[in-house]
Amino acid sequence: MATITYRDALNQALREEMERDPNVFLMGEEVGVYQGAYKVSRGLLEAFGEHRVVDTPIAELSFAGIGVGAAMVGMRPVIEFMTWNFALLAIDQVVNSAAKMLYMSGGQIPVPIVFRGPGGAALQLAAQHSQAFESWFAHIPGLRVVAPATPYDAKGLLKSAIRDDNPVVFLEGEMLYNLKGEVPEEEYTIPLGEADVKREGNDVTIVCHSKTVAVAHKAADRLSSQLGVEAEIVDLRTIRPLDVETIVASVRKTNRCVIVEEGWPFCGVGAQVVDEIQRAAFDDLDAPVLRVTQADVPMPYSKKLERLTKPNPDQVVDAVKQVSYLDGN
Amino acid sequence: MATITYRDALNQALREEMERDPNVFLMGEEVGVYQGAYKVSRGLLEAFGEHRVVDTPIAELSFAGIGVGAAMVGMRPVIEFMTWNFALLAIDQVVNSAAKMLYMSGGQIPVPIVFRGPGGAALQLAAQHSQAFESWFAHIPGLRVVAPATPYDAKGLLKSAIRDDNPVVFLEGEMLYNLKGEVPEEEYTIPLGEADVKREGNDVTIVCHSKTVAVAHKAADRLSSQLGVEAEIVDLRTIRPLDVETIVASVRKTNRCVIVEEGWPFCGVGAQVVDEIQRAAFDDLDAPVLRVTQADVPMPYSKKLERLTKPNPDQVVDAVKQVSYLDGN
Amino acid sequence: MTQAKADTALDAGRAEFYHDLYRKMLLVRRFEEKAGEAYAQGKIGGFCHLYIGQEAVAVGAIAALRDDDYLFTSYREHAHALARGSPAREVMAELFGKVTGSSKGRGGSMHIFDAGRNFLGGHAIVGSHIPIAAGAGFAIKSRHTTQVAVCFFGEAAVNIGAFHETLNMAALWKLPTIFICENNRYGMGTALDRAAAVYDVAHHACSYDMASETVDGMDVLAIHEATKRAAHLARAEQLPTLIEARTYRYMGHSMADPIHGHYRTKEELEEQKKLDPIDRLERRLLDAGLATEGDLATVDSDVMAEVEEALEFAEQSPDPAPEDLYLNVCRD
Amino acid sequence: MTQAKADTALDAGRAEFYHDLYRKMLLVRRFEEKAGEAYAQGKIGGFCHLYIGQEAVAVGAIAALRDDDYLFTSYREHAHALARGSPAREVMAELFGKVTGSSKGRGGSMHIFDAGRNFLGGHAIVGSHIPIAAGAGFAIKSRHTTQVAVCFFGEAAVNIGAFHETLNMAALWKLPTIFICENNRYGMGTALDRAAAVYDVAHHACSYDMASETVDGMDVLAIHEATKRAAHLARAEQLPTLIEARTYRYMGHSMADPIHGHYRTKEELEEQKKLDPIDRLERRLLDAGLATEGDLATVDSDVMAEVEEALEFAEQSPDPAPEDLYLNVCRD
Ligand SMILES: Cc1ncc(C[n+]2csc(CCOP(=O)(O)OP(=O)(O)O)c2C)c(N)n1
Ligand SMILES: Cc1ncc(C[n+]2csc(CCOP(=O)(O)OP(=O)(O)O)c2C)c(N)n1
Ligand SMILES: [Mg+2]
Ligand SMILES: [Mg+2]
Repeated sequence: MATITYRDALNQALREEMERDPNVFLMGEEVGVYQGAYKVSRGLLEAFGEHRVVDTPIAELSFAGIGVGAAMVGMRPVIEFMTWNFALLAIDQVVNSAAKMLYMSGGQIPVPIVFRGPGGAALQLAAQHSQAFESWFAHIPGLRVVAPATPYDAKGLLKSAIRDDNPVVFLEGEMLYNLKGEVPEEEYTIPLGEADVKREGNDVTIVCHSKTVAVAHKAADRLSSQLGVEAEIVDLRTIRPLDVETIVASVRKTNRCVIVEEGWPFCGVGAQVVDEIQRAAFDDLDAPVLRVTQADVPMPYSKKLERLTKPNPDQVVDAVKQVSYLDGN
Repeated sequence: MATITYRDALNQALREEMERDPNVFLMGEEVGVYQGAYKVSRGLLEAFGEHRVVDTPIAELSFAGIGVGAAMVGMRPVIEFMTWNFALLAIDQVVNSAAKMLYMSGGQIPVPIVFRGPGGAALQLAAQHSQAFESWFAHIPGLRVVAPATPYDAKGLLKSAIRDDNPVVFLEGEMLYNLKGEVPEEEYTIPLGEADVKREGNDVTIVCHSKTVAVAHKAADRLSSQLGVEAEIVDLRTIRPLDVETIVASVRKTNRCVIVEEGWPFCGVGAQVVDEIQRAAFDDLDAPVLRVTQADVPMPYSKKLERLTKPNPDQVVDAVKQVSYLDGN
Repeated sequence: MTQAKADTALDAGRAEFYHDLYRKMLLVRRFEEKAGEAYAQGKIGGFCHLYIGQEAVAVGAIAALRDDDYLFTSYREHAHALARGSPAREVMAELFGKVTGSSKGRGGSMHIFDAGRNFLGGHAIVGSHIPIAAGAGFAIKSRHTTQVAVCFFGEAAVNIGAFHETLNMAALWKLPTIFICENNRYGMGTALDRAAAVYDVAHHACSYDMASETVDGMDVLAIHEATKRAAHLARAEQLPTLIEARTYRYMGHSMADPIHGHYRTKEELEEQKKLDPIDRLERRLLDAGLATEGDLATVDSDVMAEVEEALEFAEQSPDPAPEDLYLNVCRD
Repeated sequence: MTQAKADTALDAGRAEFYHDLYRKMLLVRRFEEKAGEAYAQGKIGGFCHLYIGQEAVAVGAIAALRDDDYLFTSYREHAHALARGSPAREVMAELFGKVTGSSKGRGGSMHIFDAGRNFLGGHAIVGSHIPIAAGAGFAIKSRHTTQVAVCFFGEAAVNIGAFHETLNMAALWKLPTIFICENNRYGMGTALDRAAAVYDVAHHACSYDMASETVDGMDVLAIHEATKRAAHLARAEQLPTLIEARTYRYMGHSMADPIHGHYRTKEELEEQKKLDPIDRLERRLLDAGLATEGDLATVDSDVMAEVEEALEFAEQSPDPAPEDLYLNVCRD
């Protein structure tokens, strides 16, 4: 196994899928000459040429639409949004065109497209550049929504996303690109729709995805060493379709659950997870399910304030204590 | 009290607020000469002239942006989206501009704007024209989200929305425009952020809003007459900020809850309501909270299929039976 | 304004071709008339936008294309599907929401798809299919075929951003795509000059250094020729074209709307009907001695029979099965 | 391409005015240099887009406006705030994320607001502020004042739909709005001609029948005159104007980017620096005898002192209080 970054894992996935299938192409702002705003596409222009690694004008709505049209006639576009914040301009094509085409054509026209790019807050990019939209996309039937936390998952899931016949919203973590992890030399894919138990434990379930997997790990380490509480970490990996089975199986075992996510609380992914758990495991729960989320504010620029908005291990530890009745609460 | 339609109640609210404050204007497609695609603005062009009732080109993104800019310098625009389906094109202005301006300007620049129009499915308008987006907007800090169910609420809430200093997403029910109800002759407003107990009962709480309030009423009548179960109906009216207090107080009393909403299930408004209830009233709940939602599919055109997707009283009755352990489940 | 120009003389050697255009325009006219009736009877639901008055555009343009060229349209698309050869019965059954319809009853009037005939919808968000069509143009270019992607849209769609973003990319990347603006002078109740700062739609091409033409949209042969030129440019040089076809709709915006509304006068409508594209070809055929009144009456009764059969088929067809509600949300 | 034209002669009666332009451009230059240093030291975070090379545009244009005219800019806006008169200390404190900053530390480099000076941001979604500015134009028109709304944006924003949608409405409704495209030839790493089918940005005005001008963006007086003309047209006749100012940025797209990248050469950069707007005005002032070397050196030391003071102020200022995190999400 090689140890590579999340960025390079994505790059490998793109490269391998482009080699494998001439219908795959990458399109977006700065993906070519500039080598990608976050360098995910480094070297691809040189390898595949400007007809398969396509620099676009700033026109999110229409290059997303061009992707949809190309997919309708059998190509497999990968549309890069420089960040998902800008994808709001293109959301009509994602939701009204891509997600509905198969259904409203009576099954005639699949749209095998991947919309990908970084989401969530990075460092001090302020309100318009620091948003995590997973719950929005997961709301929409017809889409698949994926948000990997590790290089291994990033590569395996992106390859599956590109091969999937449905539109996939693939949310990368802007702060994860430099994260390193082991990735096998040999080819592999990871099926969409399967959560991954990243750490086993019997005392509490921590549900998380993307960047918050690391938060969960830190909290779990602390819980274990300081309190002897062994947390089970369930990384959703795919948010739609949600792997309810794995989540519920874990909660049935631990009887307690805390959900950590980067998005805002109201109607976030965690709200849906709560809903699933309380319906499927009502009698197994020893405490309400608690959530740790981004603070419910537009992201402030100030570093100090920004830090206060982001889910952190302390909050997770506190929530676990609460569901475990380990403190005064 | 006069009995008027929901449409006319909205029309009165617009007319009164435009008379009251010269900064209020209405802008959107077909609001003027055509008298409104759904005739909500009937007569307003004649009353206020084309500078205050402004027909726009089909350019949702930019007329929403024009509204934001006008609001930034002190006007009080009411932007009509012909339907919220088309508003996806404008969502960048709603989310990235309107919702964040006050915060990111350090409190300097409020954006007193109302974005309004019909949402949800009407009759056989198919996948691209039948969407309910309340959970999306409710996810966003900086917005207020309102969805009235009756003429009385529609008028009182729209007047408050126009006077509010924050951006308000005002979701009307396309199928509610012809609904009649009593509206006082004298002026009144209804504060944003307050749910309304539309029916009192001790046995189960039904949480609903907009079109599903009528569904809840039908279910409650049946539950009462057929099973002697008295449901309390909580109409959210405002979805953000959510009136958690009223919901929880009801559930504390009834110990059971069913949520009905028109949107898709995943990360819907109901998911958040579940989350709030189980956290605040965990020990009061005698059963899991159940949800009745739109079927998780893009809306089919076929009348028969469409009917299957929409939340109906039977489903609510079934869910109430389930949470009341009144059947085999 | 739409004006009749002096008609060019017909070419006697192409009588069959003219007859075909005539038959297709009449099929569309009769189909739409019947659809209007069925809507009034409550047999068709939702929004239903009829094409009466505009027949020359879809029929003339599509006749200039190859079967493997991709077509994309707005929600006013029954005509384009018929012109491309979708059986009237399948289109009608779709309007009835039946499982035998083009989109198996899932799409309805605004979402006709016939993938086997490269008819790729039926899009109801104004302007959304403009980039989508360019995407098919992009695919064509990637695959080095000589196909063309063609996009039909209304003049009101020109005011939406997607039109401009797409024209820029189509011109910049030389995508073999033809943009046909069906300028019927109104977007719902808004006259062109109340929504656009510039009257000439074709004029926008200059901002993108794109070929363009303005053509009399009531003259099926003029549209046909313009589309042929554009298709040639696309196939030979991969260059896009913007065609503005000046046409007119006789009915309301959709079946839910009155025919005149506040936004146009009855007189204007009557004036425009004098330019009727079907009458006009009829006159030319008769004048040139390429058809007799009897020939044309036969065409009419033929297409009427076809439309009646389509109605019958639509009526008799079954609804989609309830258990198939979740079919095709995603592909496994 | 940006080219030096023969400079017009200076008017001796306006020496003070020229000095003011000079001082402002230099203030911007020194401010940006210091901001760059502070960024490198980690004192400024996030994205930070410097304006070095483009000073003539903001300074020349804003000097032609009234204080009650509304200004809207992209994220590359420190200069515009300074040119409008925001104290350097407040702008710098904002970059440092301090509560004494223009936006109380909530906005940062990309979101400077100074409502008291009608400086309305600081918008980071490309093109989003174009309709917003037109909205201020709409409000001005509604209120029958003689103000003007002015929008500054980059040439890459011209490819986004909002630009076109807005220009159409601004022209159609005659909104007193000036659209100033700062064409610095690159949007991040993409050269104009790799993103736009047509090179001349001002050319787009013809699609909307709008007044337009292309102006040498390295000549502060040229920009000033063009803006004056546009402001006059807006005040007198409520007509919008599109101004294309051809300029150049010396630094990378943001502080996170290399100065040259793969997308332009060092030679091109050096060549462009010969057209430096500050040097150019300096030369003209000296040549005309309207300033001595000594005068100009004094200006430089004055603005340096101002920038140093601003830095000091920013450093010393407190962070926003943690308990104020939820302040101003909504207004009660
Ligand atoms: C983005 C969007 N906005 C608004 C609508 C509602 N709408 C449907 S058709 C139409 C008018 C379109 O006019 P035009 O493009 O000229 O086409 P025509 O109907 O005349 O064929 C409008 C406003 C829509 N479907 N999509
Ligand atoms: C809608 C959107 N897409 C992409 C970006 C990322 N981005 C920020 S600046 C920029 C380039 C803009 O170039 P230009 O408009 O020429 O302005 P300049 O930076 O040269 O001043 C890009 C692509 C963005 N902020 N918003
Ligand atoms: Mg039209
Ligand atoms: Mg630029």
